[in-house]
Amino acid sequence: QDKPLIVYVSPNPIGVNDFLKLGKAGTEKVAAELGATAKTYESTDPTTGRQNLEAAAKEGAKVVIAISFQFDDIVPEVAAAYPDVKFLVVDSCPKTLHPNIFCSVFREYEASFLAGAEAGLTTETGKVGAIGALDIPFIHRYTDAFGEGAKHVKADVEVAPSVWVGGNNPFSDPARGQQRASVLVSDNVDRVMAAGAGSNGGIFKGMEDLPGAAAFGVDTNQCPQAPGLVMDNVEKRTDIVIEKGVAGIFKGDQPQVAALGLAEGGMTLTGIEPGVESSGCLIAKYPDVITKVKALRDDIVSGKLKVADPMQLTK
Amino acid sequence: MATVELEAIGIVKRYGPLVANDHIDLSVLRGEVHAVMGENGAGKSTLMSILYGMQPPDEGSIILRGAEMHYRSALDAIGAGMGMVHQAFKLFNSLSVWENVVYGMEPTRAGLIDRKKAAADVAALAARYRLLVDPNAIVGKLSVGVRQRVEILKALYRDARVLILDEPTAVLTPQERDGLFDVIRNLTADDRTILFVTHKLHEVMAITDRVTVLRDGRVVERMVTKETSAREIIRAMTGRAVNLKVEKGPSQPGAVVLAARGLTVGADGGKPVVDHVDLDVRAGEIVGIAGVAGNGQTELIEALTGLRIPDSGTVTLRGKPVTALDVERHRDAGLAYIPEDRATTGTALPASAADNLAMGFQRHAPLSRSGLLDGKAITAHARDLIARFGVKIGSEKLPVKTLSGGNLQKIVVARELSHTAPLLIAEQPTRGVDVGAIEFIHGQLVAERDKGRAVLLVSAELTEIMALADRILVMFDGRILAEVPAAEATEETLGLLMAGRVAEAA
Amino acid sequence: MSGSARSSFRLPRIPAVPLAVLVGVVLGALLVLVSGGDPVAAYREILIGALAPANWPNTLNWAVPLVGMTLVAAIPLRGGMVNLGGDGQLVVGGLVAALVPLYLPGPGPLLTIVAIIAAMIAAGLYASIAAWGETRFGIPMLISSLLLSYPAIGVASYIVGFPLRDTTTGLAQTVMIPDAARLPTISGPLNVGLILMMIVAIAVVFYDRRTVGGYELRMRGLNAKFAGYGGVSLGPQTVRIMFASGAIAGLVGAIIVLGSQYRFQDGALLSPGYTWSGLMAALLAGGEPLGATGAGLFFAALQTGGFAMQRETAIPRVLTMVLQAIIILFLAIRHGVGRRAS
Amino acid sequence: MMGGFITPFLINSAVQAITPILLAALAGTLCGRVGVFNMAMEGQLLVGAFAAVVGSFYTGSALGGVIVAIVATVGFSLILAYGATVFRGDSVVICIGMNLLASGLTAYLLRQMFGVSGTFSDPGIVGLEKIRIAAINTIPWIGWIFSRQTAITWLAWILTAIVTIVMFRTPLGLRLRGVGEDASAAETMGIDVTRYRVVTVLVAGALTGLGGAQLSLGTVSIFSEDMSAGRGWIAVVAVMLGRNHPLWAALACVLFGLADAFSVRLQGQGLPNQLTDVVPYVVTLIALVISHRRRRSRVSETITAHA
Ligand SMILES: Nc1ncnc2c1ncn2[C@@H]1O[C@H](COP(=O)(O)OP(=O)(O)OP(=O)(O)O)[C@@H](O)[C@H]1O
Ligand SMILES: Nc1ncnc2c1ncn2[C@@H]1O[C@H](COP(=O)(O)OP(=O)(O)OP(=O)(O)O)[C@@H](O)[C@H]1O
Ligand SMILES: [Mg+2]
Ligand SMILES: [Mg+2]
Repeated sequence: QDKPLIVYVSPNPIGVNDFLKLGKAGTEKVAAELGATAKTYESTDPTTGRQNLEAAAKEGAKVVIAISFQFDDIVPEVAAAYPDVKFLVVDSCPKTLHPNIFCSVFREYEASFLAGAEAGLTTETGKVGAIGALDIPFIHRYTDAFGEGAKHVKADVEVAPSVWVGGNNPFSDPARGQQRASVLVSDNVDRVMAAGAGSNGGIFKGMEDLPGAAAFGVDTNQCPQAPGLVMDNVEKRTDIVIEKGVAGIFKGDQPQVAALGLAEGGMTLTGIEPGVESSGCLIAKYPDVITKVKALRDDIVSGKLKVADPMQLTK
Repeated sequence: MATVELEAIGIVKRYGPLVANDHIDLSVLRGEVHAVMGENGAGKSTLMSILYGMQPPDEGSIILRGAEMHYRSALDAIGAGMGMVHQAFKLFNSLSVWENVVYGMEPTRAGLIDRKKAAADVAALAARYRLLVDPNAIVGKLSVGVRQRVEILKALYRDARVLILDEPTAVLTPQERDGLFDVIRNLTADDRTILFVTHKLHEVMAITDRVTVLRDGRVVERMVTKETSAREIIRAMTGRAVNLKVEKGPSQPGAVVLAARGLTVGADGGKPVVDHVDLDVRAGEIVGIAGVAGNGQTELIEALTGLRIPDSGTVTLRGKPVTALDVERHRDAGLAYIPEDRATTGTALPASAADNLAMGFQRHAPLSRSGLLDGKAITAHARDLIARFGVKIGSEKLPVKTLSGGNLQKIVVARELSHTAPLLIAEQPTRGVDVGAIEFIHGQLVAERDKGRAVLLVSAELTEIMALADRILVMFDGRILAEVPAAEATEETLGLLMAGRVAEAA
Repeated sequence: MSGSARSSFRLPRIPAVPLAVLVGVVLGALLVLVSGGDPVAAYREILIGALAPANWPNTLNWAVPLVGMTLVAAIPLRGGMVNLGGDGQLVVGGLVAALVPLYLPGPGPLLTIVAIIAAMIAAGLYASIAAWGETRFGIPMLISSLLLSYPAIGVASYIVGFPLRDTTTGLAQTVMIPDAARLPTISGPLNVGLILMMIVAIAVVFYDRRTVGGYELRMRGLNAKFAGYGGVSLGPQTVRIMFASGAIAGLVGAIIVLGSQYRFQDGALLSPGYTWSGLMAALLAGGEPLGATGAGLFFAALQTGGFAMQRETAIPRVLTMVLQAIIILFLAIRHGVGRRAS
Repeated sequence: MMGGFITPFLINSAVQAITPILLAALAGTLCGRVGVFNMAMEGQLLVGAFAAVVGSFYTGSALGGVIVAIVATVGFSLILAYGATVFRGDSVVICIGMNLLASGLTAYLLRQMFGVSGTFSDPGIVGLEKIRIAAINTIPWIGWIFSRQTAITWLAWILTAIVTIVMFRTPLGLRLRGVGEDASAAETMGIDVTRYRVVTVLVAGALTGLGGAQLSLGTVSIFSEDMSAGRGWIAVVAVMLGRNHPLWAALACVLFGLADAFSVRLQGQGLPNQLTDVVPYVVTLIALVISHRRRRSRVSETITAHA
């Protein structure tokens, strides 16, 4: 009973993307480390999101983790009503930051840029492209940066216009994902950034149609899902971010706003982490490419190379 | 000398507390035409459906050619040599004649239907009983009389030894009816047996050998046709004497209430269904439109009432042009209308009698004021009409789906007559209604005429037209072929006109 | 044969709806048991989550849009028509409600009123397209109303994703509506939308029972041909009724946008599935508005309780969806709910 | 233009994408022909897709998955088969209830059986083999359409032909058509209308089960919540456009599939996907308007049909 409570609130049913799953795992891990109880509340829309935040606050949670943009409007309101509860917003920063609100955001574009570089270095047809779940600025952090990375390493690479899954269920329609992949593949695009969350499985499958084609997964290591079809993954370490953030809040040294990219370990590629050989990713077969990409990573970390944020937010 | 073909012993059928058939005994001889008569709801259709295996009796047995039958479905009855022509035809309109006939008993070759053989078989069968039908015609495009032949062919194709005809003549011209009687004679000559359900006494007298009369689900009388009279049969059916003759004086026509000029409907697909019809109905007269069903009467009425927009021509009601207006405006301009089909058009079966009787009155005081309904007034209105028209119903709150055909028709008639609109269109007002109700409705129509209303009567029933109408228009093939003053009309001339044979009729 | 066999084994007469709920609860419990959960705990959490006084605001807050969408479905259903386009109408209403206060000048409260009225008119007109398609071309409204949702949703999504996007966020959404134009809060999550919806529900019940229009709509539902023959102009009635239905959907969209989300967010109006839940509730009552409202409240409580159950136990809240489906199927099959006069 | 814009790959993937819709539309056509209005295909496809993944995962074979999908969907279709016939329930209500049940139940079982929500993918799910016939691959068009398709796609088109022949050339088909046109007439001819309807609805269930299996095992080896994603509704529209004729319904499916492939192409031309997504639905709406234009004058008939 005396154990502190940490509640993880998702904006959508979890598992729609690996990113939410990873957050849950991080929450559970950090709770175990800190001797706290972890609970997960899944929401479906802003109304239930608010209900969940309030329920968590009412239960006396020490930290409430709200994941993604969908909570930008709600967290400040709830946080004002429960000043003793700390809120950690992951993947976004509300505009109003009360003292009990913390946020951690990612610089996805840095890792996507690296993935693009890998694509540029490995493409056989000289064409790369990206598929996103929805055409929203946030997802351009994956799709646009990918093209930039490819162009950076190989100026004459052709970047196909991005395609979008769309439809009734953009984050979870593998069949549509597959169809979108076929479009790119039919244009001889052989390196595809797959930023389609639950639709990714279909995108990978679509690679089958073009011998030698491969996709890049997101959030976690998706290579085992489709052996031989996934080159590498743009990993978003929500788990690490949550672990660090919650631990920081417990200790009291967490900055209110934290942005995590390659340097902080918030973003990475499966291919540049230890254990590539057993990851099942195709990139393992290109040690020289890995070396070059690692060098690029170091340049970005050191600030020598600057990757632009494609999400052009005013202010 | 004659052998018994079919026997029903002690048939009982209950619908909840209602006993539709109450220990009915029926015996039909081979090769005879046997009439089953009775008022609406007497139990005729119920008995027929039991004999045809469509529903099991609660008690009693059926003996066909000496053997007791236990039908599980109509299929068993068909297999045993029963055939039935239902009052409402049971045909597939989109299919061809031969498809309708062989349906369920198709000749096949290699798993597929042998279309050639099927059509040939049907043609041969039709020729044998002199039933003129084109096996390849689409049923939906055929006239009612021909459709009935298809129904008979269906039964014969299954080698029916006993043929049940439920009100088969309701929609036929006299000539078509005579044609049917010829077919019936051909069939009985071939030792087939006919069970004949009808409300028409003169037909019973003309074609049947014996009559069984039902009342309230029981057999009240068995008669040999030759030894009885129409009057006797009516007395047996109703338990009283009914005046079949309509009492009416000469008409006193006033101003034109309804006028149609050059009315044309359905011109888009080639030949119009209603073809340049001119028509006047004056106050204080009954104009009858005679014609075989399917010659455009239905469409004409739809165009006159606003249910359908005519392709060309004009309609004026009390001098007001209403051609392209909807029913609402027609009714505002002074229309009351008894439709052909009381169950699908004239009433909402699941709705209460009160709601059914309120239709058309709902927008005006006393039933409503400034858009708000007055529940008490609606109830009072319903009770008043139920009492005035003698509708047999427990309460005005009951849904009308429980009413018998005659009583349902009274609901419609009561509502439309109480509209006191200057124009009353009555379409088949007594179809399938028993003699008691017919007498009542006819009396009402004449009374309305005498009050100075203009009445347009459409009926396939020549006796009805001749008894009621002051002027008779004969409709054939979408056109008004002729106008005959009631005094000069005979069944024969009208019949010929209805068949389009103008020259012979003249 | 089988008919008489069934009737002789008929269960003692229990009112249909409680019986259906009981069947749903029992089958749901079995499902929970089979999948290794504790049904008692599940139902306890549902009950507490929905009905404990502390949770009433949540339940009511969920009920406002759900009952609204119930009425959206119920009104046409009363006349034998089906409006499957609630999603599209909801989105049109929500979008208009968000754009009016953002892009029109004027004092806040006035903007709120204008926004609500504009949302209702826009959504009503959008719904009328399907009605017009049916009366003009004979395209079944059942399907055209559904199909018309897709363009509405797509175009709205485009508008807030591109030309009118809040460029300070990465999502497809408009900027926040100014405080002055928001619906006043009553307490907690509840806002004036609750009162608006109560007024609408009462108005619909009154219309159904006491007005000429309600009578004509009911008669049409029982036999459309009869109504047409009796002098009810079916075409204009179809358009009128669909307009009213769509307008209420627009109101629901406006209430959500102006009362709780304060901006139009792509997808946020649709993800709770109010439209289909509302349709279910309306079907449950055969379109009768008072019963439909009751059914809508019941579903709202069930769903709110479902969230609580998912928080407290490991049992997913979709269980409540299964319960709803079982209840409606039981009623449709066993008691002929929705069966139309043939 | 065709060469660059509509490529073989695109046609191939459109054919693949059409398959579940086509099977569902065939199912809807069959049901419509016997007078049962089926709009539960959305839910049936979902049940089929889920059951296929379950079957494939536990039996370790794609065929196992397909069989489980068919059995499960037929079982699920019992609700409609008996509900709308023996119990005389309203088919619209039943179908809406079935769609909700399918959505809720598959999501529930997904979590309880596999402990995941949203999407279930696992190497243990064996997908359907794509059939590669060298002879066909080289023929233009035919090769584009039919190379590297699953057996279910082949079957779907073969079944379209079979359904058409059975419907219009065999005694069975004649009876089915009769049952749908006028049940009481069929009954008087000794046809057990209820049985014909029940069996037809169940056969239709098997077809949608196949469609579901194609959705989850043919295209990808994944199940995700609500993965039918409106395809069942498109099938309902196809049935309506095809006026219960299998070939016309198939044509409507092809139209939709091509419009969809076309819309994906438009995305590549810089149009936002929110707008291109709408294209297939707008095309469908236009097709509905065109197909209904001619019947305009018969006002009273449409009112009757609607009643
Ligand atoms: N399916 C049924 N359920 C309940 N009652 C029925 C049913 N069918 C018939 N009845 C009732 O049984 C009685 C006999 O009906 P039946 O159809 O046999 O009359 P009928 O003699 O054919 O009348 P009509 O002259 O109008 O054709 C009526 O009172 C009718 O209301
Ligand atoms: N399910 C039922 N419940 C109660 N009464 C019924 C039922 N089915 C039929 N009836 C009644 O049975 C009687 C006979 O039905 P039938 O179909 O023969 O109509 P009808 O009155 O004879 O009209 P018509 O002869 O013009 O068709 C009618 O009075 C009808 O109301
Ligand atoms: Mg009868
Ligand atoms: Mg009768």
